[in-house]
Amino acid sequence: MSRTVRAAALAAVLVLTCRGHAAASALTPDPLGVVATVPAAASPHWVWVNDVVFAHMSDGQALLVDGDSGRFLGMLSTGFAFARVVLAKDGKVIFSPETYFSRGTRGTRTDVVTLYDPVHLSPVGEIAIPPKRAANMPMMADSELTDDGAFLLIYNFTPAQSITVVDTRSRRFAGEIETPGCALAYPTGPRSFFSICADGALLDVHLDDAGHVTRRIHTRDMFDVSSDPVTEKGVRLGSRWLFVSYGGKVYSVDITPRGLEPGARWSLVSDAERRQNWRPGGLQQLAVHANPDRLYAIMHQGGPETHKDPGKEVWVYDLRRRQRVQRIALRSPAGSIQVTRDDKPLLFAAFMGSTRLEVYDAKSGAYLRSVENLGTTPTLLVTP
Amino acid sequence: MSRTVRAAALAAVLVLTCRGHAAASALTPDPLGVVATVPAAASPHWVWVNDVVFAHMSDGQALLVDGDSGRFLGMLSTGFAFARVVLAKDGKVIFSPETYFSRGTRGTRTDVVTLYDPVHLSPVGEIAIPPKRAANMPMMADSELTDDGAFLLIYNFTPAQSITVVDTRSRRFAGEIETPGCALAYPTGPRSFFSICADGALLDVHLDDAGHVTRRIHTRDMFDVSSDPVTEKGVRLGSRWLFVSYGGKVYSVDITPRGLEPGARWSLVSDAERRQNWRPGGLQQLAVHANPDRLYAIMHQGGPETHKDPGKEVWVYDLRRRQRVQRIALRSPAGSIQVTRDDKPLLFAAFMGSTRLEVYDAKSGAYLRSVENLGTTPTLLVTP
Amino acid sequence: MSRFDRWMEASSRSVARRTSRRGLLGALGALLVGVGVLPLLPVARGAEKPVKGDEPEAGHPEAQDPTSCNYWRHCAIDGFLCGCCGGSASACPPGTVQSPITWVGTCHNPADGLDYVISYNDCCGKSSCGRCLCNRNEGDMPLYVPFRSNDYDWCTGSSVANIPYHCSTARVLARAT
Amino acid sequence: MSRFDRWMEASSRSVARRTSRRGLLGALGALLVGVGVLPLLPVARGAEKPVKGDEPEAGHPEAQDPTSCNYWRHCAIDGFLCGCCGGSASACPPGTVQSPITWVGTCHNPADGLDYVISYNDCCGKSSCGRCLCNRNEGDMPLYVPFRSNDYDWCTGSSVANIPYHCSTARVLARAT
Repeated sequence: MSRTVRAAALAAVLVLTCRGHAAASALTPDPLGVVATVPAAASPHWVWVNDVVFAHMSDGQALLVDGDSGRFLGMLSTGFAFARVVLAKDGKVIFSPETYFSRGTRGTRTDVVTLYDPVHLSPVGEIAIPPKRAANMPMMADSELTDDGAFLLIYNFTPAQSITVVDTRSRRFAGEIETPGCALAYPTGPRSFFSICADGALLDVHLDDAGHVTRRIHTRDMFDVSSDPVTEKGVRLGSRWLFVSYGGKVYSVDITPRGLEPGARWSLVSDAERRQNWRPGGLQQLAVHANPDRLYAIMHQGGPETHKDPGKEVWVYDLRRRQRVQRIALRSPAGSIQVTRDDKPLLFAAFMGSTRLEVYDAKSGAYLRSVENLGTTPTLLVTP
Repeated sequence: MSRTVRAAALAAVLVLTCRGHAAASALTPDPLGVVATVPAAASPHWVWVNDVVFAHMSDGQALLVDGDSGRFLGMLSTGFAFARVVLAKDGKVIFSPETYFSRGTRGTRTDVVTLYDPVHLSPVGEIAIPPKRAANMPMMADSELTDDGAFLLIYNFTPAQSITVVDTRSRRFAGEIETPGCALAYPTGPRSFFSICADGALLDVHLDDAGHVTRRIHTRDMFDVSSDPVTEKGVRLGSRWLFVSYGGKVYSVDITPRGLEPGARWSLVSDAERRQNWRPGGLQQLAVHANPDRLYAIMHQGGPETHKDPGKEVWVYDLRRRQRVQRIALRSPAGSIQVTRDDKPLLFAAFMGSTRLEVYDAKSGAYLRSVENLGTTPTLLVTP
Repeated sequence: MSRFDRWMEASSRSVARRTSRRGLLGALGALLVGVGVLPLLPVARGAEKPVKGDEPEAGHPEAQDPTSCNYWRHCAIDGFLCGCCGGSASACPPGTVQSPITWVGTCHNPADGLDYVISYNDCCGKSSCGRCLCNRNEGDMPLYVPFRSNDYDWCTGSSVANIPYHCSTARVLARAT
Repeated sequence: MSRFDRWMEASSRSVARRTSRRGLLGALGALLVGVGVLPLLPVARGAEKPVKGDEPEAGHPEAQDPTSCNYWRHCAIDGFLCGCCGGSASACPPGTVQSPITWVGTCHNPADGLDYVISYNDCCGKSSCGRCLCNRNEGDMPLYVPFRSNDYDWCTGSSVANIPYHCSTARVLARAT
């Protein structure tokens, strides 16, 4: 018997011996192999903090935090140039578009959608997709589900632009839709989405139940690309997608029976505020909440090229009256915000240059708590 | 022609147009695709700063720095739980034992020795080895070359202990040597090495030209394991391996025609210094230089369990007289030191908790320069 | 030398220092996660005085807080506390695998005045947790005495999740005798 | 608000600030590498005032230092300067591949008073260089205008080394007209 095995055996004996004594001791032995699980019923106050880990992009992560307790519930390791997790509508599975290389940063590239069990936070399946996933600053529209959750849409950039369609029911790659000149995926129904085109128009795409294209309309120009472009950081509230320009102009894209139509245009900033250089900024700079319809925007003062800078204020707007109803002062500059969907919503605030998540009462704006040491470069905040 | 392709074409046209104008401009266009190379003749003052990247262990790195200029010359991406690069004796290739997983932190494990071209710092070959590489705090003895460079020895821990033998001439896996109860590899000749055993004895292993074991001797106990164990951080000077205990006792293992023999024992610290709690500490806490024979040790004041703490002093010893001849005060605490092999040697100092490399004159102890922002958790320093 | 000086001198070391210093820990937080000070990181190790007989500390409230580096069971732990990572002092976070083989230490429980054999089983199969780093070094031996060494990544012992390390548990095995 | 306050308020932002502040940059160094503020990281972007017409800065000596974020060619760069990574302002470090496709910006050279078209080609195939982070945002457009957007990892354009990003170059393509 080898010395190592003997050593192991000795250890074993020691354990047994000790267990013998354990009975006599105040504390009983802890069992081996106990692994915690996450409650099956997700709290509306949970948040997934996605981290691209910029300095070491092969090690992307998604961290699950309970906004009420500030507890770290668990995490997922999600590969190279990670954007974000996508939560199934029924909460029964987590979709994660991931990229891996056979030698870490070189070798064969493999793209997959990994399916994770939300209770055990472990992989339960993997769907092979074309190795074309866009590698960019993480955006929500990099991957979205259609309204009924039947299809997962993933933006590709090689630099040819297209959308990978994954059937979440059969858990198979359903096909690829070319979107030349148009980027990202913004769902508009159970079988439709649009991409934003370089000329400010939208590509309105409709699918059949197999995920294949039935109709594609190149709309008239919706946005002013040349002078004051809208960011790609749109947020959806019901039948409306809201986009905001570098300068703070709000553009609504309305989903109507007649197709996609430009809605009301208004501004986040008054003329006076504009003169004071107030503007929206950040990565995930907008959030919404229904009942009542509210828009949350990260604001800061800076020049025209600061459209990605973090801000220390969140301005809250009544979307019916299109008026600001609140200014929330943050404790730290935020580049990403998210608001939970429930009736006692929390406002989460994070920033890539920090590892702190701050939690506020989304209605009163009151600071509630901070969670420290979350990842290295937190990007997108995703709530159930 | 797709819109994207058109866009690309437009860009191309723009380029052409511009090149047209370029002639008229003060600056001429920079060519595309120029890639720098590293001088073929390595300077003795270069150092490889190995980084296990503790927070993101899938992204290990080795960074090459010129100690004279402080210039960052280039780097290698070296995979999971990386220990260090091993430089071929002829300087013509760099060996890097590496580990990869098919899904970053999960999936199929693959261990290889990657061969890098030292001029282009790119992979030129790969040798498959058993997926058994030890994952531990990086130690020089995790992987070493035999004296003639014919065999690369790699320590395995699964937790069964063994040594993987790679033939560097045929660039093939030559075999595996079981070293039950004994750890790491300390070369003692062109066809021999020893491992340190848990009982304080050595396993003295001799190989044939195929890398297979011809003789294995389990020596008498060389070290006092129970009361004051030597660290595994030994350094070699000619026919001697020097080990230092937690308390600062020096043990010499002499390579003699009669085999491995214990050499003189002496202490790095005087009784007075011992009373003041002076002791060696750090990860790569020892370094040596020949002509004259010098031993460098990182020293600090602390209790018996501080044997891995960094120190702010390097004490220098004359190995012939076994006396301290110098105390070098460092600017920052160091956990790793290395001394170059030339006649105007540099002393490099680094620390896992910092990203700074400090450079000193190894003879005068004078501070020369610092190199900032080197990796995230620098571990072992390797010089040509 | 003031505590703060000591911290300036070797920041990472301070992390494991048993004397509570939330302020510094807070300030260090980002940097720590940042520079990736990790379980195996020895700079913090041994900065600990033994819990046993460490009278001014024995009654320390944190000695009974499983998410504290000062928790009595952690006298020789080396890594991220699983209690801060979705697990507990003895259970692994969701989706990780507890490595069955590891090294054992002996810690003194000030609450009942008894010594216990503690098994430091790593939780494995995901990238580093990165939270509640705790490095303490009592009785740590070199790599050539494996079952007494905390310089190994003990996820090595897990055939399922070999070798990615996530966090560390501190299981009571038994009363030490 | 003092510069230091501003720094405290959004440390990362300061990095790219063209006003030279070696001290802070030094202090930030470890943290930056640590928290992995990276090429694509937008927090620093746009903190820049345009070089052009930025009179107090135009004569800045760093405007002619290729390893400085203030180098005139870097007016819209987004990443680690290859000159600090073993390459140069226009050449890639050893062992990396220069991505042929990327986005172009226009910068003003205070030395000759001319505007130039600058191509920001990424060097690819290794992990992040991590040194000399420089984020400047002039003329940056959203992702739906790819060839004007620095939010893409342009290593995407390299069939050989797709997609791992290492550092960024700033090649003079031609005089802008």
